[in-house]
Amino acid sequence: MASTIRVRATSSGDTTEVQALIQHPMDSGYVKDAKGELIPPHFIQELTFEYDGKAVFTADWGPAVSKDPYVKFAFKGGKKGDDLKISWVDNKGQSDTTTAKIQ
Amino acid sequence: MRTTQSGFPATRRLILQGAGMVALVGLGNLPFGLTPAFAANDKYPEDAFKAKSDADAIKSLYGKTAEPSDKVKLDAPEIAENGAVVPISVSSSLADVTSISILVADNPNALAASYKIPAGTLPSVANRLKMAKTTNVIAIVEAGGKLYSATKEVKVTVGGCGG
Amino acid sequence: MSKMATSALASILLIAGAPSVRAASSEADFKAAYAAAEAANKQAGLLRDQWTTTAATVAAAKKAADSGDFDAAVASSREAEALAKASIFQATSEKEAWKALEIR
Amino acid sequence: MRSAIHLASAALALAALAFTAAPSAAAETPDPTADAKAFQNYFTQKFPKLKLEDFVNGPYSMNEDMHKQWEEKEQFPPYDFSLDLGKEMFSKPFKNGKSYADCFPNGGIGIRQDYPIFDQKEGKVVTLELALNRCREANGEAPFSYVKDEMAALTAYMAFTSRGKPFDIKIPNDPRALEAYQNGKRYFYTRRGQLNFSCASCHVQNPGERIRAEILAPALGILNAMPIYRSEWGGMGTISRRFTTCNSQIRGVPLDPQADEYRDLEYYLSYVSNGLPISGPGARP
Repeated sequence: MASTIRVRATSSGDTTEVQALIQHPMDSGYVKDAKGELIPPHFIQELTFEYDGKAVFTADWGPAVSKDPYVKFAFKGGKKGDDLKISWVDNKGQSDTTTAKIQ
Repeated sequence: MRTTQSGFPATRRLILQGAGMVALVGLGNLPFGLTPAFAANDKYPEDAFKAKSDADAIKSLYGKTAEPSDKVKLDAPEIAENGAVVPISVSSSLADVTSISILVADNPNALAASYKIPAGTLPSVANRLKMAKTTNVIAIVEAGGKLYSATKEVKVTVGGCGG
Repeated sequence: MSKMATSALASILLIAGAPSVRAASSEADFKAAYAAAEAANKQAGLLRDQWTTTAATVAAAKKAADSGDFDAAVASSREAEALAKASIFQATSEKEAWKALEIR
Repeated sequence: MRSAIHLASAALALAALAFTAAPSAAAETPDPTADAKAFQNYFTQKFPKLKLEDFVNGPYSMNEDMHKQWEEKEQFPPYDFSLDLGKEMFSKPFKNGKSYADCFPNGGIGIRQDYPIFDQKEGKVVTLELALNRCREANGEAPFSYVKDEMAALTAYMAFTSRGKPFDIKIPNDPRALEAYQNGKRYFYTRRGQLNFSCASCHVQNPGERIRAEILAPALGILNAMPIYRSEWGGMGTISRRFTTCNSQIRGVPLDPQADEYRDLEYYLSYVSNGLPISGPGARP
């Protein structure tokens, strides 16, 4: 099915700015559902961005990151057309990965 | 405008910022005397994310304490439009930054997010965090092996007229 | 609206709400009070202006009755009826009162 | 404690109501064009610094701190997923081979600003959400819930294809259309629920004011950003979901989604916002 990761990577000059939006419930484990039971914690723990085989950014996330999480950063290097590999793993062991082209 | 009287029936919205409903799930409390983690570039810092207070989380993550610095810029709203989605960004003019972390003091677990900044990556990050109630947001920047911090209070409450 | 009219109205409402003091309410008392509350709320429904608190209080009355506490059940039924009547009054008087708010 | 409050507020509701019936003027025939002009003037005078199209941003046009938080969200808005889902659903044919494009003028693209329309055959207002479900039923598909994600995804995509186009609601020369418009206006100004508020109490008398964490949106342009991804709901909300939750917030029992009153209310609210651009789907607190 469609990837859960949306990425916008745009290079300008010698830096590439990266924005990512990921479809994930990011349940904290403190919220109750309609029936009053606690929804178990289910959140992305690690999100990595790799360019040219090297990690350019790694996020360690806890349950306090918002639902459908968003992150923005920038790194030196990267030019139009290059690949940027993004992957995440959550506390249930689920994961997803995608490769985006730098614009 | 007269808002609702106090004591209206418990709000039915079952969402995080119903601070009253935050049931502190009995997380295994941490062994006293935390062993400081190594430089923040190894695996997922489980203990730091389980720590309750911001001080414990910082000690678990970095093994040292931070000193406030105006070279750490923390951008967060005065009043969060909604505790579930609070836009927070951190940037720094310090040299060779290796890690940025963001903590929400009164959340059930203070550490919200921790970012590893390898050489060549700019020392700046933006993200959206959840906040249980009005409290201090603390930005930590690790640069040249030392820790620097900035703090800002963000007001959080539920919205609407209660139902 | 004159002070006198307000207090008259409010007192009528409160008297209706005062629980009877004599012997504990019986199931029959409950059934009557409950039916009155439901009828009033149904009327409010026809006027498309029921209150969520009326429904909650009717449910509380039923719950109390099911557990055999007819005193509480009657009290809740009377309270529900009072709320339903208030919503009926609101709907009928708003038929004209809304014009006062209209942007002209 | 609870019952004391109910009685007190019920008495309050009674006391606040005009005892003697207000002098009801001869049922003057409503003049929608004059209404719309007066409606828009009220808000432009109340907020002289705002341009007309700013009103479609609701609470974000009322407060700088909120506006900054909105801009941050708009960089990569949370409704992106719903928008893509809607686009995908819109192009996927039904089991009988037809698709939504066959039910709507111009294939359903760039027409959101014309809805709701007054259907002279049926003699009633037809909203976009209703038309979508009728399209599904006409093609042998089960209708969607009016308050759930699928309907929000479809209306999100259709709104997106109309972004920037001004609301263009038409009231045909048909007394039933005028009556539906007037019925929507009456609903908008009528106090309801135990809190005894009408839509106008918040969105006409107090836009820009705080109601706990949130800032009240002005009524002008309040539907232009629909459907909305609300942080409060952690998900998408259709117009139906917004109307029903607003009702329960003021302790009024909500009517069925797409009840006549809601359809007329949407008709009135959209008409008086004619000329303001569609900005949906939107993000809100």
